Amino acid sequence: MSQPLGFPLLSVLIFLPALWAVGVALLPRERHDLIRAVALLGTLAVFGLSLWLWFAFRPEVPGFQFAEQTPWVAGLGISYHVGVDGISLPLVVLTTLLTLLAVLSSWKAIQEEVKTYMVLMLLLETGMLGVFLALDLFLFYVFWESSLIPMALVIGRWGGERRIYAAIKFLLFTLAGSVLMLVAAIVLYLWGGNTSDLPQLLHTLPGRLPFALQAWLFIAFALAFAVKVPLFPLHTWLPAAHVEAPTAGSVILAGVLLKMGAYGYLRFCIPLFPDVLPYAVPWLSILALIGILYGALVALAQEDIKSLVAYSSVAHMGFIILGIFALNPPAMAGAVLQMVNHGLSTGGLFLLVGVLYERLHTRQMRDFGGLWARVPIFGSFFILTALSSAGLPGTNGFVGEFTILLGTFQVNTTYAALATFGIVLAAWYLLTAVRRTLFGPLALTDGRLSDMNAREVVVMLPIVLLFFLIGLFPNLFFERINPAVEALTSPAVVSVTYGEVE
Amino acid sequence: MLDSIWLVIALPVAGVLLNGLLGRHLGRAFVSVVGVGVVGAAFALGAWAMTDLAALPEAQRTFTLPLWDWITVGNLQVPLTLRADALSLWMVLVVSGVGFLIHLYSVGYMQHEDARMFARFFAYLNLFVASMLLLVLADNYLLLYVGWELVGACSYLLIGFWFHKRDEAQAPVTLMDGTQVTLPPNLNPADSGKKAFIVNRIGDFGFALGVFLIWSTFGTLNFDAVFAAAPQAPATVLSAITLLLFMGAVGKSAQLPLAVWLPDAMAGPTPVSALIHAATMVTAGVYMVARSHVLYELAPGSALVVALVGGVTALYAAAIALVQVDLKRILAYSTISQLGYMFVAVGVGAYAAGLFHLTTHAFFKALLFLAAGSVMHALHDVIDIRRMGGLWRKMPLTGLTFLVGALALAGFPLTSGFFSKDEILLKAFQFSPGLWVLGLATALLTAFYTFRALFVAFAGQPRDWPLYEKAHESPGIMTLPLVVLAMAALLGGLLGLPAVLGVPNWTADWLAPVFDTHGLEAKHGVSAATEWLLLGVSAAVALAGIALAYWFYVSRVDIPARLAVALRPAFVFLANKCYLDDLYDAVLVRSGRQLAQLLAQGLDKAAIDGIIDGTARLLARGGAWLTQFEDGHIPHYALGMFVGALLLVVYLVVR
Amino acid sequence: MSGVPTAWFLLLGAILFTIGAVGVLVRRNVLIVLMCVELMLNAVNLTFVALGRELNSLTGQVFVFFVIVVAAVEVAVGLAILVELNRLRQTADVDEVSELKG
Amino acid sequence: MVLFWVVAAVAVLAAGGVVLNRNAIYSALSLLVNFTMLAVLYLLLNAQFIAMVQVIVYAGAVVVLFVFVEMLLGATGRIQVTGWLTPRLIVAAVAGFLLLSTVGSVVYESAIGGMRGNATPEMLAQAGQVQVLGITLYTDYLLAVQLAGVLMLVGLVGALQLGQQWQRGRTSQTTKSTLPLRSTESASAGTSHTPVSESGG
Repeated sequence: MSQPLGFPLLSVLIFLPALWAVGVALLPRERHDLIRAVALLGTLAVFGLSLWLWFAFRPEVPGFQFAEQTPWVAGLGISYHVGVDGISLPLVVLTTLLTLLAVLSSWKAIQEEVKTYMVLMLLLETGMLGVFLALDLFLFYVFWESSLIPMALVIGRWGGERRIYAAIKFLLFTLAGSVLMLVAAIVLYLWGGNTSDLPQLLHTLPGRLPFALQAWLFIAFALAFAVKVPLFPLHTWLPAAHVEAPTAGSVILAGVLLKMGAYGYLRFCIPLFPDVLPYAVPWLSILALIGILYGALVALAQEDIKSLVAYSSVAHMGFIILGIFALNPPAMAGAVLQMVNHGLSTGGLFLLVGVLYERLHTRQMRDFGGLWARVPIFGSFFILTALSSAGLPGTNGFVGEFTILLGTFQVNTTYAALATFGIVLAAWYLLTAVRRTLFGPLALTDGRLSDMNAREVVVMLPIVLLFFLIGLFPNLFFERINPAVEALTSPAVVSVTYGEVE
Repeated sequence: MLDSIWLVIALPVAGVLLNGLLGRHLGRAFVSVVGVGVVGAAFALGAWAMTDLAALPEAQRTFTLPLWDWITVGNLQVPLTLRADALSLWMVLVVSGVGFLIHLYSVGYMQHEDARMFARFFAYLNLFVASMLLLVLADNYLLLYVGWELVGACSYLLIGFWFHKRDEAQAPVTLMDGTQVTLPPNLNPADSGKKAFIVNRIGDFGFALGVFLIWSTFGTLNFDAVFAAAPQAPATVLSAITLLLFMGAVGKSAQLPLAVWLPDAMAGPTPVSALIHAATMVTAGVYMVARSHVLYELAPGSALVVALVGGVTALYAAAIALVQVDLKRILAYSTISQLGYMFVAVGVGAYAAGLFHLTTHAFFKALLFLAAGSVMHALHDVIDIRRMGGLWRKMPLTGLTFLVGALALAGFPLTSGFFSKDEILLKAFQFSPGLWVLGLATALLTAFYTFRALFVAFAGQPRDWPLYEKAHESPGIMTLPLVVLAMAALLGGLLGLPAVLGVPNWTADWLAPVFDTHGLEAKHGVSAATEWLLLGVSAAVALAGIALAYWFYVSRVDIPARLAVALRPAFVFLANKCYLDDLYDAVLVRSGRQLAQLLAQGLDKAAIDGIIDGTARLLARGGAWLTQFEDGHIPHYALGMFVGALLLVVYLVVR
Repeated sequence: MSGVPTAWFLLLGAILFTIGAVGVLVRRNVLIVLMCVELMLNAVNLTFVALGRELNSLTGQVFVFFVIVVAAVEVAVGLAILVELNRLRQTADVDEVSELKG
Repeated sequence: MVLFWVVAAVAVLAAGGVVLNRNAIYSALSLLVNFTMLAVLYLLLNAQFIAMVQVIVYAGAVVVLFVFVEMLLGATGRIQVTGWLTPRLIVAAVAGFLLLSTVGSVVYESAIGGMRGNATPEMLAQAGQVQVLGITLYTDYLLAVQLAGVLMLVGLVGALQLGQQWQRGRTSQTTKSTLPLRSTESASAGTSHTPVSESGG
């Protein structure tokens, strides 16, 4: 089932933003509103395309759909190979949606070098979509790296006071990880019979790689992804980057870039190195658990609300990793869904913090307090988003966390119990944030504080609607995710890793 | 009608959407009509459904309505299915009935709020009713958990409704010897809501694990399927499941050791205290245990734990209520105490008795709270009973209804509370006389503190004249629910008259298909004489408590003050709520925050980030150190080249 | 005449090269440094020619030819730089010049 | 044989003289001696053409250039002696010794060899040394010869360019005082001449 539309949908999806970026680059520099409008139109078009992909995707068909393959570096057996399955599909839609919202949210926040900014956002979108759709190791690597640079530039140019520090830290962390990945990719390429094509590798590799080599390759890949996720203790770039990045940057960073790490585990680590899993899973699970509890506790101690949300990301991503490495369908499908959920709820939180920052020019929670009386619309959105993030039933967060924990409970009761305790802590720090921001006596002495305007409401509305859509009808997602996840959790792998599970 | 049972939930949800999104533009009248109307309609639909169900033969009185497949992942399949059986419809009626009256009352009580807050309040209340109805109509544990968490969230939002308020200090008590006993301040609404949610989450932690364990044991979360498979499950697993589920109930129903959140929850508006923190939400734990009775019957150890926790909590809360001066807090501790009773009931296997007490408690406790709210309304939110007195004359209807509620709570003979409490005591006696003594002691204290509050607030002379002058009876929309509830509190006993009277016990009969309790009486039955004796004893205890309160607070007002001096340590201990809050604050909250600070500052910033930034700095410094070799002196470069070339030559030769 | 073993020539070349190299390293007068560079180049030339003879190959001499070209150019440019340095700094001391760094 | 020893000894002594003489003029003269000795050695090695080029280019042109520059500047001798046993000297001496011993050991073991060619002395004698060399240069190494020519041209232009600057500096020296050593000003002064020199070149 390749190209049922007779039209390279995925390639168009991936490269439309880049082409659009070229178009934006040709616009006159000082026509800010025109640039914004054109960029918005571009992201809207890409989002439309991704929705088309969503509905054209056939859940009942296993494997990759809409695959396209043409030789790229033919002499080396590297091809341009893209395809979409139930794991990447939700992430693609998430990416296009969040980019759209990010562009819309930076309408007023970005006033300098608007053109460069929009061009970078569009290029970033191409990179991110490419990561999720690439089926060739080197293609994946190219997109992986190319998504890194625009992000670092966005942080470094439009960020807060310590933006340069944050951007460099972000860049170095990720680069250090991805260099390892490149080396591992080359080794895989050589051992896999001079091919970097993922489906082909999955065919040829089993039984070929000696165990020790598998272990090293796994470590290399896992480190690259662990930096991106980020797993404890490789997470310290995240708060720095999040705090300093402009709002849209934080949204994309938390919403999409972190998912690239988790996606990498699903796409590469698990299928390529099944023999290593029994040894690696406990380590990764424990790191994920530490992330959950540690991230939550550290979030509790933050004064800067963006920092708090950043550490909450560490905790939430811990759930996702835990779910992935429970290696059973509920947990893994829950993890994939939770990636979307986290993108929405944490993205939403960052957007809301951005709303506040644009008005008050502070992120310190001690400067807030009692705001709900002044900005009721903001307050309602904030509470709703915080509760979604805390996993309130009826919203998306609950479904993801529940399935992850239930699946984890199947394989390891202790992990599940500790992670469940993380939910208690999540309630603690999120409600503390709500308490200190919205509740209590009004701390503001300045008289001017306007509620969210129509544009900001439009930005938040799709997110909130998705909270409930996913919360009430998660099967819309699960029916697409399930087949892909079930292919990854073949009983053989699981029983080797966890022993016989009844 | 049963096919449309989903409307019972959908209607309040519609109310939420309407009031929440558009309410502030629609005007008070509209908001009130929608907010109250949807709950009333839900009650009507529930009643209709109940008649439909009653028309069916007993064995078929379980109706399930699958709505849609909610979560389907791998072998996990959770359909969104509603279940209407005798138990859930009973609860639907209690929730929507009492809820309807409280909604009505709120129209008057919240009148002084601005339009936005007014609409928001009704949106929250409707959301709560919808969540609570979902909780009781759930057909599987996950859906039950969903409702369970949602009511917690509503509770959080409603407790913190007046989010801008600060902590309120309580005036210290001056004893006869001139010394003062400081009372802990009343926590502000925002923090109270947060506390309630988090403490509940701790309970839910256990509940969630229980749900996971159920699924991994039985492979399903559906009630019937679980109960059918339960007898084959190992006893230890069942004990674990039931204890974990009970942990959730302990949180939700404010039992020891998680009882600390409910008194603080009184920071919310009074209708909220009446609806959520007295009549309905807090009883969810009792409902859950009753719903899972099959599991608890198979795990007698857990059932015993339930009964013991209930009994101890009942006594603990009643003791604290003795010395409280905040009217709502007295009622809050009384709620905890009565919930303890209910757990004793379900713990000893008297599920119908527990549900019966749940129902009568919903009536009279809602009544008491609403009456207290009426007092607050009249006194401009003054809640300290030491500033009241003589209110009887100013607000007779409120006083009368409060009296009815107090009589029911105290277990005055022939009121609803008398019959339901007696039923529990009887079952407790059958189970173990020790438990019965515990219950009886609690009953004595209950009668005493209830009438202490009544006498201090309504009888005697005013203590605060300016305040007294301002007091007035509440408007009709508030007193009407009071009267209705007072009738229910008086006559609710008719629903479950004791077997010894030879009349049918409607509650037990109606719930029998669910609890499968036919013939249980015969098995454990006590002689009629014993039962009469027990009835007499509990009536005597109630009367004794009331009389004692009258003696202390009407005829010899100096006695309590003297007692406080004589038993000063005990007084201080109880006035400080047994220091449970302080204990948690010191052991959990503060050390948790300190740990968080330590991790954030010490580990995260200093250690981890320090190592990483340190590595970076080391590299930078290394680079800087290396640049000194590039000093611009050509001979140095030449030397370097020469040595390098030489090393290469040596390498090539030696190799 | 051709009885002198190639090894001696090689050894001589090595000695001359070493003297030149040490001179480059220790002398501070740019002029002398340049002369020492010439010494080194010449030592290498000698080696080339000697080995060319040993191996019956003209390549050695061809190489020497090119080395001489390079040496001539080097001297010309080097001395021009020296002159310019002397104009700017009034010195011919290599230790006085340390601008060649980032 | 004797000739070789004598010539070699003189060459080494002259090389030492280049390095050790304090006065650059003497060094240049020592260099001349060294070059001449090498020319003799080339003759010994049956490389007459190279010997001639050695005399013409090195002894003739290069040494003259050195002497000329020394005379032109005249002041290069005034370098303060800061002590002779500098760390640099020690390192250089050790390195030199190492180099020598390494190369010596290689030579001693006759480890140096290679592909033998066909330019036997007999063949050279028959065809003519210079002719063979010329043919080789202009056939096999034609490109290299061309490149060498270009290199020389570039060197010529470069040297000329630098020399021109010197002349302009001389004329402006009356207005511009002596430039301070190692100051930023000197660097900027140096670069400030660049645009002018480009137009001049």
